Amino acid sequence: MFGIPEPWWSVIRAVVWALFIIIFLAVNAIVAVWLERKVSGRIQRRIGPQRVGRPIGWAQTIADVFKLLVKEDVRAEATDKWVFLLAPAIPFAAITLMFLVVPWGKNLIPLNLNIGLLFVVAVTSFEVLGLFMAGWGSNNKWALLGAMRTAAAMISYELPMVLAILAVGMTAGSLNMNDVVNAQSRVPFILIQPVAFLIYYIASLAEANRTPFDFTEAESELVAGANIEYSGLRWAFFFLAEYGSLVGTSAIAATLFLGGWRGPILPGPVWFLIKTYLLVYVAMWIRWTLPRVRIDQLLDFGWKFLLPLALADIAVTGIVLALL
Amino acid sequence: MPDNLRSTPITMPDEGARELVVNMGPQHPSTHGVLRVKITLNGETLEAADPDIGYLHRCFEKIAEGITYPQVMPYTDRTDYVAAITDEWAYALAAERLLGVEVPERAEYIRVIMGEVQRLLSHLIWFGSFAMDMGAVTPFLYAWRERETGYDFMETVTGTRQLYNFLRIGGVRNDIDDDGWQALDRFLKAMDQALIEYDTLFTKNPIFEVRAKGIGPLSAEEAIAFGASGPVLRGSGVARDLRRDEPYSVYDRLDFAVPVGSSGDAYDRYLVRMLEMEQSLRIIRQAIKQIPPGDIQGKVPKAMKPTGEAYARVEAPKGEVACYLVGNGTVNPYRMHWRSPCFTHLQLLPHWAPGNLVADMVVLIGTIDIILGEVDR
Amino acid sequence: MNWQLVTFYILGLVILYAAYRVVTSAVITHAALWLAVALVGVAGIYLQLQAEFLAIIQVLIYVGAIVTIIIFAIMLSPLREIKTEEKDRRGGATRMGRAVASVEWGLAPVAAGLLFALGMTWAYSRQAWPVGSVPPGLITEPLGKSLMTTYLLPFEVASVLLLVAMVGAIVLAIRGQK
Amino acid sequence: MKVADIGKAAVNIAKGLGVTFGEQLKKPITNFYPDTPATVKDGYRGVPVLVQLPTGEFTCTACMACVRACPIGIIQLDTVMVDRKRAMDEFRLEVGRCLQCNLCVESCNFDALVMAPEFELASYTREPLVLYKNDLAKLYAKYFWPKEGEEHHFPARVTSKHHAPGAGTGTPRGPRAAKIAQTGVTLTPGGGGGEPAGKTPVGASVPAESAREATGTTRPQDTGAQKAGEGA
Repeated sequence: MFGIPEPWWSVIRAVVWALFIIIFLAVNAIVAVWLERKVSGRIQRRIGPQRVGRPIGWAQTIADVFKLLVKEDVRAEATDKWVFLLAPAIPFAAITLMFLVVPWGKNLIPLNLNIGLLFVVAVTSFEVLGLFMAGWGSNNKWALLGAMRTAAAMISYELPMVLAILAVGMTAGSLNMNDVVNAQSRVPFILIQPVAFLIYYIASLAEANRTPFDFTEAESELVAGANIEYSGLRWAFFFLAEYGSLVGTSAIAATLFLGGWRGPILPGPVWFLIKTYLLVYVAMWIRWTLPRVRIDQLLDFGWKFLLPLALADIAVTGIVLALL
Repeated sequence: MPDNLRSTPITMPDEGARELVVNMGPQHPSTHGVLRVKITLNGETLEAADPDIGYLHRCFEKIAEGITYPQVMPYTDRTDYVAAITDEWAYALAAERLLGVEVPERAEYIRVIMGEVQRLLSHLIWFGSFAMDMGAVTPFLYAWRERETGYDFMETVTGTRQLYNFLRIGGVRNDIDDDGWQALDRFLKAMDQALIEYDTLFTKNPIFEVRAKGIGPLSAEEAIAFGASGPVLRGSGVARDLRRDEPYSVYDRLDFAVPVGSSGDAYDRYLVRMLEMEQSLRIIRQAIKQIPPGDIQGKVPKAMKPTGEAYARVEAPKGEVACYLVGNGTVNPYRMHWRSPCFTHLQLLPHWAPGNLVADMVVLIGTIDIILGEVDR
Repeated sequence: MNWQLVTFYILGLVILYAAYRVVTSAVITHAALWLAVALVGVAGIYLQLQAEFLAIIQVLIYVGAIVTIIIFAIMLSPLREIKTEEKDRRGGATRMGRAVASVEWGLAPVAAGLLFALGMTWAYSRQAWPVGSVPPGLITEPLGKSLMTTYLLPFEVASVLLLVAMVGAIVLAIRGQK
Repeated sequence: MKVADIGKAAVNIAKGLGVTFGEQLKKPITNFYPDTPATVKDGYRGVPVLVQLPTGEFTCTACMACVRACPIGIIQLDTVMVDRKRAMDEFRLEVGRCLQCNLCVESCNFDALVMAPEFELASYTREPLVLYKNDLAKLYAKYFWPKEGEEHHFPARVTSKHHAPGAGTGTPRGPRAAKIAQTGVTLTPGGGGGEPAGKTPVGASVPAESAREATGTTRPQDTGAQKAGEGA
C-alpha cells in the first residue's frame, strides 16, 4: 500500500495502532475520571468539578495529571524493589493488549486474531498479576491484604467470565471479534444471550475493580489496598489502568453483546464509543448506588451462583444450537 | 544472587507466628475519628481486636472541677459532638437536681424537641457513615442533605450549628421563634421523605442485608452483662428506654414506641435506629402540639454553691449518657463523672472480632455508632 | 540474517534466565513471578510457530490460572514460610561470584540450562517442527476435532486426573480445618 | 439461595438504582460558597465583638464579668483609672480558641459585648486570631453599623433573641445602655459608607475620658456588675 513494501507497512500499521491505543487510554482516563466525578456528583445532588475549566470543570482531571506528574516518586526502603517498580506497568500493558482485538469499525481492528475472544481473557489475567505485585512489593500489610484479595477473587470471577464469552462464541460460531460483530448484524446478542450478558457484566465489574466488587482497594477497609504505597506517576499508572480496565471491559461487552460498531446513520467508531461509554456510565451508576460485597461473599456468589448459571447457559446454548 | 539474598521483611509479632498484626487506625477512614484498633489477622480472618483509646483525651472531668457550674455546659457539648444537646441535658439534669431547680414546662418541651431533633441528626450521621463503611458513598451524602435542614433548624434556634451551649441550668437559653418553627417544619417534612428513600436505597439492598445480617451478634444476657445501652441493648431484644422506663422531662406525657430487635446482630441494630428515627419524628410532632406558653428559664440561685451529690441520666442517641456531680459548697463542682455509652460499647469490639473478616471490622465499629470525643472525654 | 532465529534465541535466553531464577530465587513470590515470565516466553515461542491458539491458551491457563493459584497458595501459607533469610549486606559482585561458584545456586542450574539450550538449538536446527506449515487461523478447529476424536482417551484421562487433584485438595483443606 | 430470593434481591437492587437515577435528574443543592457568599441564620454566634457606638465610644465598663464568665479564659481586659474610676484600656480575645458559647455576652450587664456573625477567620498563623479592641470594633462596625441613611439600632435589638433570658425583651439592659439607646444616634459612617474603618475614629483608640465627655453618660458602679457576672 502507498508503495511501501509489505513488512514495513505492517510495522508502520502496528506503531500507529499502538500509539492510538495508548493515547486513547490516556485520554479515556481523563474523560472517564471527569465523567465519574460528574456522575457521582449528580447522583449525590452535587455538581462535581467546576472550578478548573468553567463551567463544567473539563480541565480538572488534566490539572490532576499535572499534579501527579510533578509529585515525588516515593519508594519505601523495605519494599521489594523491582517488583514494586515494575508493578504499575503491568496492568496498563494488559489493558493496552486487550484493545488489540477490539474492532472500532468495519475493517478497523488493530489485530484481526481468529481467537480474539480468548486473547481478551488471556491478557486480562496479567492485570491481576500487576495488582498482586504491587501489593506484595509494597511490603505493607494493607497492600498485602489487597494482594491476597486480588488473587482470591480473580479465580472466582474469571471462570464465569470465560464461560459467558464462550457462550457468545458458540452463538456466533467464531472466536473472531469481527465475526462476532458481523453475527449481530440483525439482532444484538444481548437479546439472544441476556444471561451471558449479565454474567459477563457482573464479572467485568469485578475485573475492573468497581463497586460492589472493589475490595482490592476498598478504601473504607484496606485504606487503599494494593496501591497504598504508590505516589505520583506510578500511582497514576494504576489509575490509568483502572479506568482503562473499565472502558476495556465495557468495550468488550459492547462488542460482544451490543453489536459493537454496528448502528444506523452514524459511522462505526462513533457507535462503538457511544455503546462503550453507555456501559461505562452504567458501571458508574452502579458504583454510586451499591455497597461493597465482602470478599467471601463474592467467592460464594462466583462459585455457587455465577458459575452454575454460566454452565447452564452454555448447556442451553449448545442444545439450542444443536437443534437448530 | 543479588536480589535473592535480599530479605523482604514482613513485620510479625514474633518469629513463627501465623498471624499478621495490623494497626487499624488511628489514621484509618473507617474508625470514625482517632480510634486505634490493633487487629490480629490470620489470612483475612480476625483473631483478636484490641482497641486503643486516648487520642482525644481532654481531661473533661478534671477541667470541670476547676470551673463554675454554668461554665461546664459548653464542655459537655464536646463529648459527643454530633449529639451535643443530649449531653448538655444530662449535665443540666444533674445540676438541677443538685441545686433543686425547677424547670418551666415550656423549657422542658423545648428540650424534648431539641433533644429529639438531635437524635435524628445523630442517627443521620450514623446512617451515612455506616453506609459509607460498607462502600456505599451515596447514602452518606443523602443523609448529609437531610442533616443540613436539621442543622438549619438548630442554627436558627441556637445560633450555632453543632456545639450549641443551648441548655441552661434551670431552662433553655432562648425560645424557639417563628423562623425556628418553620425550619423545624421543613426538617420534619424532609425527614418523612428521606426515611422512605433510605429504605428503598439501602435498607432493602440485598448486598447490605448479607453484609449486616449475623455480624456482631449479641444476646440479651450478654448485652446486659456488657453494660450496653441504647440501640445496642435494644437491638439485642431488651426493651429498655430511659425516656419510657425512667421518664425525665415531659417524656411521660408523650406517646412513642420502643423498637426492639430480636437476634442482636448489626442488621437488627440498624433497624432499631431506623425505627427510632420514625419515633423521634412522632415525639416532635406531639411536642409541637402540646407545648404550652410560659417562661423558658426557672429560678436559679445567683451564686451556685450547692452541696451534696446528684446523678442524672438521659437516653442519648448512642445510649445512656449519665452525669454524676458532687458539690462541696463552692462555685466549682467537687467531682464530676461522665458515663459515656460509646466507651462502654467499645469493649464489645474484642468480644465480637474473632472469626470475622476485616471487612466486618468496619461494620462492627459502625454498628456501635462510635464517637471518639465521647470515648476519650 | 534469520530474524526468526534471532527472536527465538532472545526468547530462549529470556526463558532460560527466568527458569534459572525460578529455581534459585530465595523469595518464593519472586520464583512465582519468574515462572510467569518463563511461561509467557514459551507462549512467545508458540506465537513464533504461528500456533496462536496454543500461545493464548498457554497464557490463559499457565499465567492466568496456574501462576495465580500458586500465588494464592503462597498467600494462604503461613507468613513465616514466605519470609526469607536476613539481608546479605556484602557487595553485589562478591555475592554474585559466590552464588555462581556454588553448586546449588550457580553450577547445577546453569549447566542444566545450557544442556537444555543446546538440545533445543540442535532440535531447532534439525527442523524438527513443521514451521509455517499450518495455514494461519485454522489451528483451532483441527485441534478441537483431534481432541474429541483421536485423542479422546488421553484427554479424558487427563481431566480425571485433574478432578482427582481437585478432590484431593478439597479433602486436604477440610482436614486442615478440623 | 432460592430463586424467589434472587428475584427479590434483583428487584430491590433495581429499586435502589431507580432512586439514584431519579436523584440525578433533580437539581443539585450545592452552595457555590466562595462565589456566592454563605449565609448564616439570624443571630449566628461567630465572634464576640465589642460594641462601639458611632461616636467612637466603647460601651464597655471594664467590669470584668466576661473575663470571669469565659470557661477557657481567652478574654483579657486591661483597665485604666480615669477620674478614680475603672475604664477599659485594652481588650484581648483569642478567637482561635473561642468556644462560641455566648457566656461572655450573657454575662455582660451593659450589653457591651455582642456576637457578630463572622465566620471567615481562617488564617495560616495564630497571630491574626488574637483580636484586640479595635479589631473587634471593626467587626462590630461591619455587622451592626447602619447602612447609609439608616437609623442606628442598638445591637441588643438586632440579636435580642440570642441574649440571655431577661435580655430577650428587645430593650437593652443597664442604665447607661438604656440612655444610649434612647438617644437614637444616627450617623452615616465616613469613607464612602462601606468600610467605616478608614479615616473615622472607629478603629482608632479613643481615650476614655474624651469618650465619656462625648456622650456625657455616667459610669455605673463596678461592684454590682461583678456580682451579676458570677450569677449568670
